[in-house]
Amino acid sequence: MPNFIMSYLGSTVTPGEAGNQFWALIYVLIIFAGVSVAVICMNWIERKALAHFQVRLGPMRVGPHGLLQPIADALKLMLKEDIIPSEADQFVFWVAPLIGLLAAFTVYTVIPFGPSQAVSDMNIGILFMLGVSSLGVLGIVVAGWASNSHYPLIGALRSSAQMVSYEVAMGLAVVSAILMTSLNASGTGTLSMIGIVQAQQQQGVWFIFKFFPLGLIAFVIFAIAMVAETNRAPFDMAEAESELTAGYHTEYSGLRWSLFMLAEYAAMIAVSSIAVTLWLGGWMRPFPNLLNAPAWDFIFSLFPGLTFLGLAAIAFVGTARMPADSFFKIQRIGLAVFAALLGFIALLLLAIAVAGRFADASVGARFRDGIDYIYWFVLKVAVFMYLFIWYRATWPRYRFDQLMKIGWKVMLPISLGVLVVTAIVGVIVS
Amino acid sequence: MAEEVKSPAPPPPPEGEKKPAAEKPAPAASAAPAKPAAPAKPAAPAKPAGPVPVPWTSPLVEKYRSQYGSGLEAQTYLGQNYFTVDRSLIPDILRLLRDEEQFDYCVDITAAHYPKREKQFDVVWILYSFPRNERVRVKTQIADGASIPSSVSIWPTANWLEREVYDMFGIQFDGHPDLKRILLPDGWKGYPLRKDYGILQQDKEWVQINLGIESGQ
Amino acid sequence: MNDVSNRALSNLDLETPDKTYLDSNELVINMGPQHPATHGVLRVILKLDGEKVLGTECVIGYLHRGVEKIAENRTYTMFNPYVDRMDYVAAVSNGLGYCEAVEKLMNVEAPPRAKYIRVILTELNRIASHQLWLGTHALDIGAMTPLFYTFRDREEILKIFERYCGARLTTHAFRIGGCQYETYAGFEKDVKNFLAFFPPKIDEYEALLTTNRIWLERTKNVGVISGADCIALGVTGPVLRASGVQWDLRKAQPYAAYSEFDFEIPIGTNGDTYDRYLVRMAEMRQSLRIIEQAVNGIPEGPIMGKVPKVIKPPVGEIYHSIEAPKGELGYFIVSDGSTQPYRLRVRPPSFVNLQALDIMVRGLLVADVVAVIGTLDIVLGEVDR
Amino acid sequence: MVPITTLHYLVVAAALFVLGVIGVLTRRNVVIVLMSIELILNAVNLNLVAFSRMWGNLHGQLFAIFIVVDAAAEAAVGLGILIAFFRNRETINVDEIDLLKW
Amino acid sequence: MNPVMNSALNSGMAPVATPFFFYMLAGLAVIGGVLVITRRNAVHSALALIVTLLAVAGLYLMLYAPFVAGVQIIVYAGGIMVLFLFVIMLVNIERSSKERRFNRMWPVGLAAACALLALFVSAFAKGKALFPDRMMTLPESSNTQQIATMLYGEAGRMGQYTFAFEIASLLLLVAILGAVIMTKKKI
Repeated sequence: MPNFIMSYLGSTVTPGEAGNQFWALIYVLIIFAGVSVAVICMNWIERKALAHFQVRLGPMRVGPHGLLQPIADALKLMLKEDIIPSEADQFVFWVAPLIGLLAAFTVYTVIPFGPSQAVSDMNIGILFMLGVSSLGVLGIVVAGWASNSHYPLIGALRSSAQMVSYEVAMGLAVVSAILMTSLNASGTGTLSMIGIVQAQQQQGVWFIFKFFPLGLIAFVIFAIAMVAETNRAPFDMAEAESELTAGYHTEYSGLRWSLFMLAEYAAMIAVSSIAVTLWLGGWMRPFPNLLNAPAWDFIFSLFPGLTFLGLAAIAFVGTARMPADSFFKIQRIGLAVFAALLGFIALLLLAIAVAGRFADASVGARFRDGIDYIYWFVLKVAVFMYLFIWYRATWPRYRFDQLMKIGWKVMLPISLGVLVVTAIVGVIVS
Repeated sequence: MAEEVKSPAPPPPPEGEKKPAAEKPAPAASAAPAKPAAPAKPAAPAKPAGPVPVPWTSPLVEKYRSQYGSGLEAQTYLGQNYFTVDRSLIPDILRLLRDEEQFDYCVDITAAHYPKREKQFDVVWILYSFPRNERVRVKTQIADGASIPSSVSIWPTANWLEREVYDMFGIQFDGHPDLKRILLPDGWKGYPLRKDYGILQQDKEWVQINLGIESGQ
Repeated sequence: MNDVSNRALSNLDLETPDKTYLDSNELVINMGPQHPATHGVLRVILKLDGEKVLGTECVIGYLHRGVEKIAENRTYTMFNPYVDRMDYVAAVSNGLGYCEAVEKLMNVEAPPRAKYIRVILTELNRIASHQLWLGTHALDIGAMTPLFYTFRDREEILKIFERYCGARLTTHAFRIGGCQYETYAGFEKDVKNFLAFFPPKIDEYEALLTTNRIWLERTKNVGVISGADCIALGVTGPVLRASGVQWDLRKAQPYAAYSEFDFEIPIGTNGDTYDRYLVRMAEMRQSLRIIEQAVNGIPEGPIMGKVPKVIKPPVGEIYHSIEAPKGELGYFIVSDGSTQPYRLRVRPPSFVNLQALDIMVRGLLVADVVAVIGTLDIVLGEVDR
Repeated sequence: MVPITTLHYLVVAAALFVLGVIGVLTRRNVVIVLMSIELILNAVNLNLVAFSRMWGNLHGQLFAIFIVVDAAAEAAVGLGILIAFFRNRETINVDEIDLLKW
Repeated sequence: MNPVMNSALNSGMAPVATPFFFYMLAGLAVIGGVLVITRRNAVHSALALIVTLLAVAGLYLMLYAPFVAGVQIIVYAGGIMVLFLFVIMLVNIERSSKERRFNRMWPVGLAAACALLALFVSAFAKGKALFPDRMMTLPESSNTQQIATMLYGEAGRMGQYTFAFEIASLLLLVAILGAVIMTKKKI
């Protein structure tokens, strides 16, 4: 049995591909836990960032600077009464959030955090991703219908129409990115996500910068479509508080409602990680080909450690500035412990980076690379997350018909145009 | 026809003796009140009468007086001109004011209840003319239960204003597109702004039926 | 005359969709009275064809406290605080309207210093009211951030009110005949600080919204109403001015000390939600100009006119109106010589402006109904009295 | 465990096909009838892909894609007719749809 | 397409998981099918149909047709079923769910279906010998790649199905126009 476990460690292929169900299961659990933690952090970051946008402090009461607020929210939601409207359709009402969650999380099986760090490298990666993300619509549609009242019904109709129309634009933008993968020597593109990142590595350019305006336009189309796909920021017609009170999840409460929130945040992270994989060179560190001298490798490998060091420093400054009276004593200790933890992780990462630098071919090097891949990938996704919050703070909401007009009359033609022009330029170049 | 009414006869409750307003000459246009303000009541002791409505003379008034004769008086009180018009003239004089005299903005329609008078209600239109930057009031007196032609066709703003007057006083407006209560619940009985409607009075029955409580107090 | 009057304004007189196609999804939706976007307890019954609004009917009266009945049982001075509770957002201007009406009835003039103080406080209140309008209106359309900016700056004004008369919202700042309190020691300094503090803040709001693509998309050509319709429907205030009618009571029939200040009346061109937004933003700047001139030129002297202890105005009736932030706020007082008004009628701008909602919203979408209610800037305390 | 041969897939496809036919013949609600047709088309697709797997070429799979395209078109038009009809006659059970022109 | 799976299959002994997955997916598909035609409520049968579609997509994956599985999920489950749910909700036909589900002629329908089933069974029984016992090996390069070459042709040469593909797009255009014209209230 042990060799069944260890056998995979050496291989450079994703567990799914290597037919190693055990490691695939471990990867799935890691990703599921990782995404849930990310969702919890995202919840905290969103509330704090939004607050600071709006000249207020955000949650400060639960834990130092509200750090325990997400946990408090999770507990509150679990303890809250889970009301099911009387004439609602019991089964469908129960199944709707699960469909949404299923759709949001199955996309992660295909997302590569590293050349071999993905659950499985399906050769139809992108197709699978598009398919599963379209299932998300069903969850919302059915939820709206099951609540059996006017407002959720309208909310469900609206959000399904919105997601279907932006899915088309999103799909076409993705196709133009895939087209770029086939511009390598062998001329055969690939649908697999890892393949796409490797194509970007071989061509030495992130697809956002390839054929300068085209990659960027396709990226912008995808960025807009992904905001609409997850019902966020300017496109949050479905749960437009001022008209439809809360859209499709009006009748949900307690844990069931939190499943919807979990699904929404997970979908946000999933969609932005796809954008990162397709256009921003997935797990690659910036300028992989230009500055590939070992010295540069070392410098870039220090980044994870330095970021955690920075976070630890901020936390320490936080403890210092905390007011002195007794009420804050516990919070001060808590923050200090948190800062120490961050500092420890920072040192650990720096040690690995240094070890990796000097003992090149050893396991340490591969371990350091793994950390670097994940770090750069998560950093890029974090940038997207910040964008989501930024949109929400500044933009008012689109009206539903304007939203559809943009979806069909603006996004679709442009993404078709980009696809055709990319193809032409691709033929000319190769 | 309508007897000459100098000013709304003060209600019979013990008419307070005239509080001597500040010794300010009525700023009204005409210096000395044309008709001596011989209050029907015994002259107040030494304190001089406060400002009193004086007849308002202007070409506009002359034109209408010639046209409608006795059915119309024009007075001015503290610089604010107003017509007291007979109920029969109501729709056409308002239309005339709007079309010819450009009083295109009906500021307000309201009413007042004088239980002792034979014609209990005073209905008041406050009009304003944008081109002439001038305000005028048109008053008419109608008996309880009498109805009055609606002026919604003249100024659309009258729709809700008349609904409120109906809601508060029970005055019927003929020709109003949708005359029903606006502020009080539809099934409410009684018209609150009438003098005979007590301050604490409530439509107990409605409260019990709809709110399920014994009484609002 | 104008097209509005010949179209009988009966509620829900909808042009019924042609019967050939039975509309499968014609909904009648209740918006309110508990609804986040109706600025209080207003219930709007919307008849929808899919998303398009066919017609609306406003059901009001949930906040009716019978102010006019109470007035008949209170003396003139006792009734003064009630007036603040009507348009609780612009309490100071309600008080100004009422006190000036009674002063006119009693043929008394407030001393110049009181007039100046009144103008300063009313204009500050106008700014505060417009700030609250901007915050809630932007929130209804989806922009969350302006709400916090506007409320943070509104605090400064409320601090001045609190220092002057002890209350932030229902201020009861004026008395019949003048002002109750002399200005506190740092009054001029506070107002001058505010005059310096506020202009960059307005630029912040405008930076956030005026050129914001989605804001333009959501407000341009939404809830259009023509000048003629406004006049016919009795709509006044920023809504009327945004439709191009240059009319402001402070200029047309100056009261208090307005005749001594120079300021412009901002007007819009095509009477849509965006123009009303621009007009109100410009009005805030004009109010700053007025306050500046008033603070610099405030005369010395008494703050209370010669008004007897017990106010018994002579028999008679007068109508006096002022330019409240929402429009023309009028008081029609009939006095029978006693200490209590025989009949006190309040002409509330929000009540009459709300009547125009049906015209402005017809043919728009549900999301626009929310935007139009926001742009009408109605306060239910004043609508229901 | 006997290895899975093409025959297994054919049996499953046949089962789906029969279920679809039952749905079409016995149900009164037009939407359910349309869904049963989708079932039938799925059964056909499964057959095609099974044979394509058996013969080792891709023609079957390609044809399956064409059938999916056709199913999409058919569903769109079918539902279009349903809406038009429902809006007009307020009923969608199959027995009452007996007029060619209304 | 990964080499490991393929080589194991050639030796006729698929990895132990396959029969289990096959029976699970097949069972899911058939149960879903039964639910589709028996549920009283249209949305329930729509959900059941979605389950069937996903099960059949799983079967395609086992038949080494990942592209068809992807298309099936996107077009069928993601597109057509959303259309069905949309129509069911838009037209809110819940009123009719009170009426009888099956029409009066249901015994005849059932009898006809059973006859058809009998026909299938007999055909399979007779034709059992025709099927080669071993699955052929599928070509090496990735499935999507080949489908593309067959559809669009390669290096300038027209593929076998390019012409058919254009006609299919024409068919879709006609369908779109038809649907729009049918459902628009006032053109």
